[in-house]
Amino acid sequence: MKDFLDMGGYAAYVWPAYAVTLIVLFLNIAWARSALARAIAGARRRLGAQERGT
Amino acid sequence: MRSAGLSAHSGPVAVAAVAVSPDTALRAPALTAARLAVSRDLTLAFRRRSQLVQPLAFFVLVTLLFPLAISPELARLRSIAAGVLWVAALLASLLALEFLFRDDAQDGTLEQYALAGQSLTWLLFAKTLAHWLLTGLPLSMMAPIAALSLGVGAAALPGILVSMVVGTVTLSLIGALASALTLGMKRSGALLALLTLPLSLPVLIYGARATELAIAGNAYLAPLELLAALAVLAVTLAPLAAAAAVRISLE
Amino acid sequence: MNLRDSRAVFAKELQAENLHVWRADRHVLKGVGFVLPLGECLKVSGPNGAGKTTLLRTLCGLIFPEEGRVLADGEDVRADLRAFHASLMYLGHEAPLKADLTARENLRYWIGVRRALPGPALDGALARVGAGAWCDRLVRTLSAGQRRRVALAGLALMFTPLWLLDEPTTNLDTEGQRLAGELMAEQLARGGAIVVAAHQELPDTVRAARVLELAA
Amino acid sequence: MSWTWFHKLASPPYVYALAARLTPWFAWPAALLILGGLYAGLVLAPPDYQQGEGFRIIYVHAPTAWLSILVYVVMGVSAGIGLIWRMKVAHAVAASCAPIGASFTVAALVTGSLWGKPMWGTFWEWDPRLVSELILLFLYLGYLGLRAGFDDTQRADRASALLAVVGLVNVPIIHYSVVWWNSLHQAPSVMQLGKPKMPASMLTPLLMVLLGFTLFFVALLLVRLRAEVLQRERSASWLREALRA
Repeated sequence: MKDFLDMGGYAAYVWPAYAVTLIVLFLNIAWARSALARAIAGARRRLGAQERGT
Repeated sequence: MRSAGLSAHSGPVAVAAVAVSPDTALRAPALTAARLAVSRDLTLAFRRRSQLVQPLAFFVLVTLLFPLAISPELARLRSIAAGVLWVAALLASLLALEFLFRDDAQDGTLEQYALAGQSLTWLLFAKTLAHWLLTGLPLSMMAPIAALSLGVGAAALPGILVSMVVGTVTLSLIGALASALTLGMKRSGALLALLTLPLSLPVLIYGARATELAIAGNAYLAPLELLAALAVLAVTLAPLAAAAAVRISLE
Repeated sequence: MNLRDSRAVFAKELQAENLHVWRADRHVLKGVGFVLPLGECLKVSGPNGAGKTTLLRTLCGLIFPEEGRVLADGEDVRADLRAFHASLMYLGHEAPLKADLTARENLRYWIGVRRALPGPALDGALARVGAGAWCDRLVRTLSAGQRRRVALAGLALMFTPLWLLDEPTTNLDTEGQRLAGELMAEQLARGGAIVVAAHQELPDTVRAARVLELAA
Repeated sequence: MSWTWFHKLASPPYVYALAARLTPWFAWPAALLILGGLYAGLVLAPPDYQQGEGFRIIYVHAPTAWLSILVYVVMGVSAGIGLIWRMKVAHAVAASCAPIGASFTVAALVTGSLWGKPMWGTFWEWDPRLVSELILLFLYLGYLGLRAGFDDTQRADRASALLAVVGLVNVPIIHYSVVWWNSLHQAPSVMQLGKPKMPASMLTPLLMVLLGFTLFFVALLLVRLRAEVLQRERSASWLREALRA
């Protein structure tokens, strides 16, 4: 297990590269879902406003 | 400057008489329209002559920075002269872009161009040509002088001039497109550079290479041809895109 | 000289058909429609923000309606937008003039781009609007009323079948308003059409105008 | 439009519902392929004879670099469609692509320089691919900057669409100019990506992650597309129905 982590001496490059990529993946998921949530909230507000005729 | 060469037009047009049927409004030929567009911008620019000097002063100032920042030693300066000249030219061409269309948009004349029944692409090409005559061309003529100050031999001057002339044409066209794109925004400042510079990189690469070869006294035709190819591409596409951008901002 | 262009597009009428336009999130034009035969004048009235300017800009093809069409003689103007533009003249709120040019230069560059403009025609138009005395002063030094008169001079030179005028009499004194009314009457007499957005009453020389009321 | 499917794609309600339905069909396969591919790449694939274990960074660098350009192409094409046929949905697709593409371009740059470090000894090497990637990032930033400058969505859509199309035309020109520039100043870089024949055990994980990341992008796009379509929708009746779903 130890040599796996060591990555033949390249640990300092391989793991950060994988970490950055996974971070970008999860960031994108979170960002997209929050954009959708915001849009739905915005649409609800607009819908409410239109129904109240303001 | 009373715009020279604007002779009275031929053609039977009635003086502003009252009973004139709608169809005697003869549409001006495209060439006349373009000539008028160029002459208007030149007349306007010469009315505010001081502004003409600014891009030139900025260009010389930037080339002045490098010897002070690096070293007065001519041999070293000569080795970086091409890059210095082109970076300075690229930055100087950004200066006059902000108001290329913005003034016309604000006073309603750009709208009249869009509704003139002439090809807006053609009119914007004329405006960009006027812009180049006022900024790009003077820069190209100033570059050899600045090059002398960077220890460049006199033999290289024609090469520098030619590559600058061809390169600045493309820079003006890309700049006009970026200016038209940011027209609808309140303030476009840094964004103009962010839009223009990435698209201008090929010009920088081939231009600097051509100048470098000219300075070294070698043949610089190959990069010059690539530079010319970029100019042809820009001349055909940029005005078209700028016209679309202007129409978008007028909506 | 392609006479044909401006006449080909326009001989009978201008029609707006179910125009819907949004400005950002505001639904400004809600299904506007009308038919305006050439030779007639349509007055567009309504409170501020009702969309008068938006309607004019949509009619002249600057704004693309999300629904509905603008038709010239029954044909969508988008089919040949440039020919349609050649057959109309649009005057917005501001007189389209460069401050650093004289009135004469402004006209030469503004109207010259659109039609052949010999010296006498230019001088005639300037004299017509009473700009003869100050036509060589920079527009920067002119009053709003004088600028509006220069715009009217431009209008006087454009014998296009359709005029679209946005508050043409603003900043004009009574003499100026009479002049504007006269020009509009001539346009109608020539068989041209006018769509004018205006708050106050039109000058009386303009024959009974149809009225389009835009709600807020 | 003669092709009805294309016509249907133009109507926001249809696209909103379709996107909602399709998202899981892309999301789950993407997750499986990515996890499987990365695991295979890290554990099962043999080390490279030249770069040893360091080469395993390819399994994250290649897909991110691939997405950075694929997303830009999708953005440019949908922007062009939006401009020509005035389709709001196409503009919504372009608007959704930009942040995704920009984020993967950053990832590609970081993984690229991390991969270059053992080879070149420095984090930043003026390798034409990395330089092109950096310029692509500036094209994304320019697009996002221009779009953010407008408050009216419709004008933002059309202006940024034009920039996306112009950018797309310029990407190959810029890339080959950089390659041309690089060939002037130094011998072509020693690291030839994928030139030597890759054994299957190395290649399959690469294909898995490439496909996995692409499906991941589509899933993300579908989620963001629903958000963008909602923002552009004006008709109350449709909104009420969509929000109830």
